[in-house]
Amino acid sequence: MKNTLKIIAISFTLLLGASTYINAHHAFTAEFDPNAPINITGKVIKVEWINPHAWVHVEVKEAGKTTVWMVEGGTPNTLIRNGINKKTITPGTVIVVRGYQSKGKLCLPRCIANGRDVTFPDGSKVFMGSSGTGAPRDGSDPRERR
Amino acid sequence: MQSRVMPTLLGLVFLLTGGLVYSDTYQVKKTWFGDPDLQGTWTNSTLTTLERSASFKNLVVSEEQAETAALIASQGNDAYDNYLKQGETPKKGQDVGGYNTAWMDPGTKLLRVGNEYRSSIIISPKNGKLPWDAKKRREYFSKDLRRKFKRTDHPELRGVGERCVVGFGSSGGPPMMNVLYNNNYQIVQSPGYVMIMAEMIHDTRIIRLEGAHLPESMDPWMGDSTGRWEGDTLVVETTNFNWQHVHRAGLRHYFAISKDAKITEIFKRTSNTEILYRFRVDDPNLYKSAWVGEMPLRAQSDKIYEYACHEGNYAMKNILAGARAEEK
Amino acid sequence: MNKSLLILFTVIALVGGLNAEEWTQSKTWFGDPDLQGTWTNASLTNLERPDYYDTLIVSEEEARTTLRMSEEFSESVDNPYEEGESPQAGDNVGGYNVAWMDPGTDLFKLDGEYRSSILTYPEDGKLPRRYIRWGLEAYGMYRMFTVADHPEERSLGERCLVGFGSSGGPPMLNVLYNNNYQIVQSPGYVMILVEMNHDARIIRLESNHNPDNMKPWLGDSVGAWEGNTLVVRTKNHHPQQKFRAGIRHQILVMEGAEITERFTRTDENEILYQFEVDDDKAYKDTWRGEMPLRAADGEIYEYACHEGNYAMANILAGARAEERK
Amino acid sequence: MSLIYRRFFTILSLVGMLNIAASELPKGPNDKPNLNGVWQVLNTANYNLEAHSASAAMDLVVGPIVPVPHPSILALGAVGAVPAGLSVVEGGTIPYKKDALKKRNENKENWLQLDPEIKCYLPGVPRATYMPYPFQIFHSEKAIFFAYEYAGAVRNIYLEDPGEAPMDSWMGQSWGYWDNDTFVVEASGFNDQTWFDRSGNFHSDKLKVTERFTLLNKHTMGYEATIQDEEVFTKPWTIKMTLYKRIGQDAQLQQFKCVEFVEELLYGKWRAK
Repeated sequence: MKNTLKIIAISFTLLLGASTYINAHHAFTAEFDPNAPINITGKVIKVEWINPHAWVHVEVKEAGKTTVWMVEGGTPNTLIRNGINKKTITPGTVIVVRGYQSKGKLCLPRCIANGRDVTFPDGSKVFMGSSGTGAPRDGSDPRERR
Repeated sequence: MQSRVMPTLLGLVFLLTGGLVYSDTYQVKKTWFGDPDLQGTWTNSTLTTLERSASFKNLVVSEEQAETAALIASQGNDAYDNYLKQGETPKKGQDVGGYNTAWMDPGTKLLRVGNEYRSSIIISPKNGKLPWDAKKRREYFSKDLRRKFKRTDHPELRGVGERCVVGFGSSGGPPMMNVLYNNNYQIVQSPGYVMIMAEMIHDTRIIRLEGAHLPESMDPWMGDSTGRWEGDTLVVETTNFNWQHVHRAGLRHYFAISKDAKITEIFKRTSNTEILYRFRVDDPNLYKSAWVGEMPLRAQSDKIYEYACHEGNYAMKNILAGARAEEK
Repeated sequence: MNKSLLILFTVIALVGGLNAEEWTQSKTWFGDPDLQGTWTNASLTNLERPDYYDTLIVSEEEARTTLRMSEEFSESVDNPYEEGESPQAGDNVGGYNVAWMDPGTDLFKLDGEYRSSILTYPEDGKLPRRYIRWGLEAYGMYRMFTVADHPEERSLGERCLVGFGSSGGPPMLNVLYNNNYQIVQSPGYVMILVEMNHDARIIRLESNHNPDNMKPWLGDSVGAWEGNTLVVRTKNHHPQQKFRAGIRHQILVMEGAEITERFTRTDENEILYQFEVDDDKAYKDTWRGEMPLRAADGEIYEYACHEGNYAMANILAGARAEERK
Repeated sequence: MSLIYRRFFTILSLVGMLNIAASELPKGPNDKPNLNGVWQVLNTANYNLEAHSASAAMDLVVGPIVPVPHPSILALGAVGAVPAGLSVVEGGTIPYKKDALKKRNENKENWLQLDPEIKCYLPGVPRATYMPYPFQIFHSEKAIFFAYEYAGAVRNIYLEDPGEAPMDSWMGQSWGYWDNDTFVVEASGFNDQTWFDRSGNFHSDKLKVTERFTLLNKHTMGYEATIQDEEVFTKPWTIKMTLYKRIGQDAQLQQFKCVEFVEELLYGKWRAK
């Protein structure tokens, strides 16, 4: 009995540790459907800069039909520290969102997706923040100390 | 009849001078902070009713008349108490009546102000009757939501006493009126306040001295009272009445106070064992003119006991359930 | 490039070193040692030592492997798709771009030396787990991330009750982002604000614990000064706060655990944060760790989690939708 | 005594009685009055900033005679009733614009659906001050920090003006300075989600609040908040009340993280059957 529990515990901690994609606040796997990928381009109509996750509302016109998507991002606090504020993303800017739709595909009031990769049409990142080394600044690296 | 609205200033003078009947030798004691001392336990139980009954022609009656009235009253009590002979059961179809008189304490004698026996609490209008304005009264009551229901349809239609919200018959006032029993009050004073507790239903009137009235949007069940001292006399002014407390029905009196009424009361200590209590009701919504009443509050050694009414109010449920049963 | 980097580091080490002796502990207006300010514990060092390190102290060279791995990881997370490529069905849905994250850019250093784990004892840098207890708890932990029957079964971070992982502690550990704390002191109190879920740990000085039946979130903390070191003892942990998992650490803290934390200011921009956990039910031995809290530039921003928690509703509604399929 | 003369005396006695000379106030950092402590109001402002009679419940529906409690809170009985209270608003009522007043009354009608307090959302400013829960002030020379028992709300009062808030938030961004012995706080950067009380009084995200904390004596503090929002009100308006300091065993903030208490309310309908 003893080692079965041991195996469970070890395997469990490994499983958890390995699944790097678990977003910290909540498991995106629980909210979004891996079999419903999306790749949409549209105009930003509003950004809800709220915790625990920011939501970018994007109006997408496809074949005459307009749907509005709510795209989930991360905590705005990290972006504030990188100089982003509520005026940075002005309504009307066109962005490309690649990610997955939520499991409950109700689209009431709006369709929901995670913003796995949010870029401008030219491919550059909408949400910049990394200090060039691909890792975002946080004041811990003495070389960056302003 | 007097002019329709007696100017308040005159009214006030009338209120104050009335005290001349009393000898001026009594020196009012002071509380520890210097206000005239009205404190103690008081009762206003008396045979005299608010309005003068037909058997009396004028306000002041002789001693003999007072004694006969007391005799008639006690005989009436006995008759009421023993309307059934030993072993006899009540007949059907009769008025169900109440309960034995031992439960009651309506008072044994007519009230005396100074050395005058009085046939009514009302002293103005002169005829000792309420100066109703029938047209205004009908108009005011027609706007009352409760008129279009049978009195057993909803709890809110019962009298305030039956609902255990405040004492029936304006026992707690204002104006404070004698009723069938528990006519007991306690007055306690502290800097800036005079508190009058009416036994029924443990209602405390906290009179703020030199206070401002509550805003119009607030209408406590017994109105909002502010007071001030005129010499040794406490003058209390009450407004902001609650529209649901308009009917003031007792067994021996009925009057009404609309929500816009203004009532001025005065409390004047006339001896160690007596306070002269006088009130004036200005209520143009219901009456042709102001009316004034006067009665003594007599010291009584007895304590005030708890009157927890709502907690044991089986009657309310029985009344409503009874009505529902009858409708089936 | 290597040589100049080396010189640069020695200079910093020296300066850092000198700095340590000269610096004298400042006091608050009422005489307590002053720990006040805004701090961060963001760093790439995790609670437990990764397998590719075998010593607590690692060379600058070895430290750079973690840095490189973190960069590669960020790169891949930030650019999951080629130009114009769309996401494929069946892939892991993943999270979001790296800009939202702020895990730290380097292993932290203490006394000028890189550390491979926060844990200092046991020496192997691994938690001394009692596997039976962990096995028993594993099922509850597993359900937290896979089942969506009831809100109360989800993790505390998802329920917005306390910050995920052990961000609020005790012990306070670094997580994926918002690793920020503010300390304010007043006579008889030390208050530590944890950015994630704006939890204010109010540590009562020279006071005794509340009764045992009161088990608040983040436990009941009392503190005392030993010289210039603040020693904080916490017990009466909330029964639902047993399991604290983030990507970078997973720990169990049973209700009866006794946790001692020590805050010692080492210089103007750094507090040495040490902790010791005694939890016989879940661990064979006590475990101790230490890490620096560095002065963070910028303020603590509001993290109003519950007020915008669409995710919880989506998770539950999603599960119901799938059941109907 | 002439009226003016008498009034002069009452003011003097009032000031004298309530506000011992500034020099005798307990001293905090930089010789300023010491705001440290656990504070709480003793009024009914959180029910309704304006004067209100006692009533059967916060959410009333039409009854046969008089309004009766909403069916879903009827079982609370007297526990759900509302105590009476005088207005804390200077001038009595809040100067709403016409359509804003209509919205406030609609809010009041639908209290159960709309009041953020029911969902345990952060209370915002100045409501956090007069919630029926205490809050603790940490007054140090480096920061002045408010920790509220209700929902673990917090406010860090910056000691210099940080400029416009980067994002709107529930508790807003505040910075403060001393005006002689009164600590003045300028708060802005609010979203439009919070209410001022349980009676639907609301604001837009243009809200600006100026608060004044004046220590009167060891155990009481005067609190004033001037509210400005051109979108909703015709002019700025001010509320005033007294904060009482808790002492002895009462002076310990407990925890009231009410998020877990509303999970059934907010997420219950999505539980697995």
